[in-house]
Amino acid sequence: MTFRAKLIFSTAVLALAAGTARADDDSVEVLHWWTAGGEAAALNVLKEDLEAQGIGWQDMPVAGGGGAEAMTVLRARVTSGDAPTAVQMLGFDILDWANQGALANLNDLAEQEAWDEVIPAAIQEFAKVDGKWVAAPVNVHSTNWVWANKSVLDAHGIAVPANWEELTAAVEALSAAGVTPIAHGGQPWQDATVFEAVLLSTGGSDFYKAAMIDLDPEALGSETMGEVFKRMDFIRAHVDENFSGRDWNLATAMVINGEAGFQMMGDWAKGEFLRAGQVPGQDFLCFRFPGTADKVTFNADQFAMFDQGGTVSPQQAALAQAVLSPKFQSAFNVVKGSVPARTDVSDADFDDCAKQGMKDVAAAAASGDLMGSLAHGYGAPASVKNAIFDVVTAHFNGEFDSESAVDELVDAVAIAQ
Amino acid sequence: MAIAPQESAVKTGRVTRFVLYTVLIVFALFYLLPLFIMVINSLKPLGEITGGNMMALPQVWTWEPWAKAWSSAQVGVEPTGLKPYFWNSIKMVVPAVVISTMAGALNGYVLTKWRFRGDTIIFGLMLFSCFIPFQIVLIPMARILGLLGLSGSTTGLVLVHVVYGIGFSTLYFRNYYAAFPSELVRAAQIDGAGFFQIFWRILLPSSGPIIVVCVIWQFTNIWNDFLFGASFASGDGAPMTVALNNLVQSSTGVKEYNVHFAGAIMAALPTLVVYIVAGRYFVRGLMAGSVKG
Amino acid sequence: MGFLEINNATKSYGAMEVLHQVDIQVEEGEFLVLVGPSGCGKSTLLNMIAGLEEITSGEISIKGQVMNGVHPSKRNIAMVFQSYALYPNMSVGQNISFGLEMHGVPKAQREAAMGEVAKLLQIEQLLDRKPGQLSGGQRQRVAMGRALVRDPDVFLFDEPLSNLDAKLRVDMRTEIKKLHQKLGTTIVYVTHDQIEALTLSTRIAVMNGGYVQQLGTPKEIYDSPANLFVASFMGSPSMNLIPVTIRIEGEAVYGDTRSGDGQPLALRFANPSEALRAYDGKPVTLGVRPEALTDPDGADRSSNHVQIFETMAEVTEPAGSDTFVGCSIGEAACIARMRADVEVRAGSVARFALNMEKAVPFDPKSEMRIW
Amino acid sequence: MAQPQTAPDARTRLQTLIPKLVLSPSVAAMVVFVYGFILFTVYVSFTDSRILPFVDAKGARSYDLIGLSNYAKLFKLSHWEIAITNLAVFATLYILICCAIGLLLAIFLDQKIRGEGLLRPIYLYPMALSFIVTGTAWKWFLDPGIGLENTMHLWGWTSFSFDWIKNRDYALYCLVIAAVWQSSGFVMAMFLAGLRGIDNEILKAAQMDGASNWQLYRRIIIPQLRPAFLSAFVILSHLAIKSYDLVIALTGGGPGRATELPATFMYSYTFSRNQMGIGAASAVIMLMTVAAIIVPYLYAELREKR
Repeated sequence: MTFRAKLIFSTAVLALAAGTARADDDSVEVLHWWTAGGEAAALNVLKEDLEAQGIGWQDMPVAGGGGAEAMTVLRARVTSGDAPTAVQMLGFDILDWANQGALANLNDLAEQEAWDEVIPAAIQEFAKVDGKWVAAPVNVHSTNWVWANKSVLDAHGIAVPANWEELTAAVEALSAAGVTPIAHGGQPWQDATVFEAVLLSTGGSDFYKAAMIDLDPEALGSETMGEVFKRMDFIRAHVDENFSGRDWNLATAMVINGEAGFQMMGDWAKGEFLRAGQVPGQDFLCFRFPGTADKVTFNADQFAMFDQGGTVSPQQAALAQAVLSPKFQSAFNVVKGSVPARTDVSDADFDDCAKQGMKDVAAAAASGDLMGSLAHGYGAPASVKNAIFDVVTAHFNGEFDSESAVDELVDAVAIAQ
Repeated sequence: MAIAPQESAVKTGRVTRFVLYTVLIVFALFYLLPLFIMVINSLKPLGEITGGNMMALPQVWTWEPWAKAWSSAQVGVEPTGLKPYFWNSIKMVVPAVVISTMAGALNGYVLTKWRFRGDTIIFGLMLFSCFIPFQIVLIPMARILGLLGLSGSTTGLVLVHVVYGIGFSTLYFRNYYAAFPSELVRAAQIDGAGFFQIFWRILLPSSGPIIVVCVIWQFTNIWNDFLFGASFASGDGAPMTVALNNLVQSSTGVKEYNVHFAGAIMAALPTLVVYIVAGRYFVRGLMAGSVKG
Repeated sequence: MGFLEINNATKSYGAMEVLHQVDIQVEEGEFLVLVGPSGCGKSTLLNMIAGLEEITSGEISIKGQVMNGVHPSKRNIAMVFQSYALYPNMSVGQNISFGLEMHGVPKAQREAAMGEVAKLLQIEQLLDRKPGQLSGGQRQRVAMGRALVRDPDVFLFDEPLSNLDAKLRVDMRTEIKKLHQKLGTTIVYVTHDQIEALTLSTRIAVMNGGYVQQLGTPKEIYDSPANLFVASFMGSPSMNLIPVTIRIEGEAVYGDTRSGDGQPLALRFANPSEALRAYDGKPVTLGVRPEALTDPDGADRSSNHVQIFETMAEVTEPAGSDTFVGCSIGEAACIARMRADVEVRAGSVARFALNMEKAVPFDPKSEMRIW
Repeated sequence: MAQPQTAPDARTRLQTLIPKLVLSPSVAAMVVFVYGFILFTVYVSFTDSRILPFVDAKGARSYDLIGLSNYAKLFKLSHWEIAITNLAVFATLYILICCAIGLLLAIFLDQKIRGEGLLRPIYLYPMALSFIVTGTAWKWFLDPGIGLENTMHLWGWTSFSFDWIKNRDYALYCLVIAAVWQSSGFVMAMFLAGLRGIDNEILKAAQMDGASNWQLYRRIIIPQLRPAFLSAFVILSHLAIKSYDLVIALTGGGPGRATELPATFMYSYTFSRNQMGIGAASAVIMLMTVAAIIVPYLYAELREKR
């Protein structure tokens, strides 16, 4: 009897204790998927900044699937009528949620802080919906980078390739020398990251915009697209046999260890090199994918601000303001490997690769060559994006040849729209 | 209902026994392999992992990954380790297991000892509920939790686990109580015991084996749940699995595999302990309950 | 007015009626046995008295109180179950006092009552054991103790001896009988064993197919069964049923048949009733208990209606105290109960004595006794 | 004479009411949280819901009923076809192999094995672990670059090759291996319970009849395990249909989409691709499949037990 009584009692206590912990009003709740050591530490800068203003930070990290898991959680939270204050979000997800009427209007703050002038127009397209600021951009990642092991390249007398032909020559040279030329991780988003770089290199900015952003069936079904898939065949032929399912950082490790020559990956790969104690320019090289020198496909992390009952709460405003403060933009991006979303941040604290990146982004923004990355949700809506992933990945894994890949691509995009 | 092998009627020769033991041991190694990989790699420095053989024993043994995973690994913005989330899981699992087990026991009691028209249909419907894929309940469940004001709370999470745990716990107890002599219930009725007195005083004290099975089952399922935990808990109320996922699944960042493995074992430890400690009762409970039915 | 009255009690499950308008009055101190084959409704009736099953229509009352719808624990009854239904998790002592505890009897009183009962049943040394550690007979005693301690108006027994081995069963039977004589309580006892019924009861209700076939004292039931079912169910070996044809010769009424050898056999009825006379020329089934069919030396000397005939002894079964001899009369295989030392060999002709005073005529169509 | 028929007293009435009262919260929960949600999903599958079902965040109506066109779209998707085919192959192999291994181990363990107490938890423990925990270890083990193949090469067996997980045609079998690893011990426990429940006298009788060990098992013992087989079948098939963590942890659906299963398909369309209507349609098809397997079993089981 006593045992049972204890059982009931402790259950009741636990159930009651469970009921408490809810966000209080003086805090912001932030849903994000930055959980790895470096980036989470970087985010802590933001947290401390807010705490200095007396605003609490309710952390809600949900990692997995490049934010896919977080988006699921977000849906559950919004459905339950308990949306977080701010949510890390990419590209079309922001537009979708804005169209659902779920996001707050930050225009007053944006005006006061003159966001219109300091944020590149291409990014504004995803932070401003119907003339209303709904999200605070944190950073700009460029996805069309190539990372190379300098000593491997030097050993085989290979210079940084400037175009596709030079790249193929370099790759074939490495291949002949028995070195894996390209380190790659066979996950759909990685396949697509390479694909869009190849596409941009092959067809140029206008073709990229037509195919990946406007989803023009003509562009999608063009001969150029056939050529893109042929080039993907070439890359597929020069990755090692175990690429399938590999995490990107393991591929990076192959370059670091000199097992492979190149990796085509966004600027976050830099962190791996730095962590391994390597120095840009000395141990490893970073350069734009051959043929995309003055162009940038970007992926920008933003904090979408969820509507809190019709108004922007002071805490929310403070968060948005802090995100876009030059101090945070610099501090965060130095750690993260990306470049600030603001174009007016000093590059003093950044390394060479990042300095190059900042210049590139600014130049591309000016010339109209700053384009959303399809692989990271800045090209097309999620349904289309994933449909393209399906085709690219299926082709890369040999499910069909490059000609049928073109047809499949046109069909898949049509169905998904 | 002894669990010990019967005075076996099947006689085996020496060669047969050799084959028998060989097969059993080979399978044991197969089952142990993933755990082995996790354990040895959690005790290596990271450098040994990226450079070496996954199956090799550590050259330098280190507890540091364990310490780090427990108390200082970066799970959210703060380097809290898995420690706080471990308690979150406990706070969620204990009430959920107790409530769903009790509810299952009461349901099983009603469905076998207080039968009424349509009880079989109700049981069938409950049983079918075990088979609903959890992904489809996410959105409507979120709505209901919102309406109840329970979203983002551990109470809400407990509710969800109880709701989807009742089907299995009812199944276990119903099958067990079906074999429980109804005359005892009648005797107790004549003795003047009421519905709950009969349950507490007569049935429950004899339900040991099936309680063990049910608790093992519920504990494992609820402890291991990720989907509900991620969707319905608040950030700092998240259960262990969500924290582990945050630790392991960082999308862009450095992967500390030894810490990941240490964290994974930690997350698995309570369920492992439950299985090993209560495992011997498990077969007995299965015998009494679900299999023979 | 009876102590326990069952008036027109009927039980149905859905459209199926399993107990048809049962009417039984039990006086205080009576030992009523409900006997019948399995499925006859006897346990259902007992459960209805206990309140474990609802009464579909009709009424059951105890001490003048209508019990329909009254909770089992409020009827002041106690019940001993076939499986004893001892609570496995409680000690013997707890088992016995559980009912008192449930009725809010203070602890000291409970202990006292328990001690008394334990003494009565000689189970004092078992009080701290668990039921699992007891033998069958001990469990039986504990189950009875649990019933006794309540000091109920009516005891209900549901086949309490059927799980015991043969010897123990006989011992416990005697003990139950003694207990009844000592305490004088009212008992309703269900069994499928007709010997238990005959030995224990003050009255028996023979049941079959949901009907009470006959209600009466053991002697009534045994000597003049109301119908063929009761005749064949009660008694072991069961009553011999001999087809005969009625022939009337003046005052005398004969039942004509043939012995196993084909010799005509005219059995003269001892006290033929008017009803029987109406069967002139018609077939009738004659019921004869094995002990009324015996060897001439063993026949009842007080009877004036013993008929002696010869026929083939087909089989002999020495049973210690008696020897059973199989023979044929008419088409019927019959059993005769002879003295143990009778000299009859299977396969040879033997002499049989039939006491017609104990013969009972039945209508073969309605199966009812012809009075 | 007895008084006229009375109504049941309060206690009796309460006693008949209490069981239903006790059961009712569970029944209510089940009606809302299971069957209500199923109806909800069916309804969503008839709409063009994309990011959220029916309503936007403000509660306004934002969908159209589009009849069966989600189902039409679904069955046009090669992706879905792959997922369904994969499930058929996966479930068949998984259930067969689990039952075979489970039975084998149970029979072996039932031979008065020394150390049974040690072996049994070893066989059982994988069921205690989710693939969130063991996923990485499995991924490593199966990866030819760092896993089994590499280890064999390091140990000198250089011709050894085990690269199924990288191969479109074989990756599915890797899922089967890991899934079997997880549940076959549990199946073993169920069979062992069944074996221990068989009356020993029957076995002795069969031996008197001259049955060999093999015959004993094939003709006498295994047929008596029928209830255990049925329970195993139901539990395994429901695990197979719900398999989600497994795929995500081991292959993420790859290489290409060679290991997509309906559960991953549904999740991806509902939550990642913002095509909730199609996701719901696939969920409905999944539920119907589950029902097709479970309902006849339930019907037979519950009828028998009446």
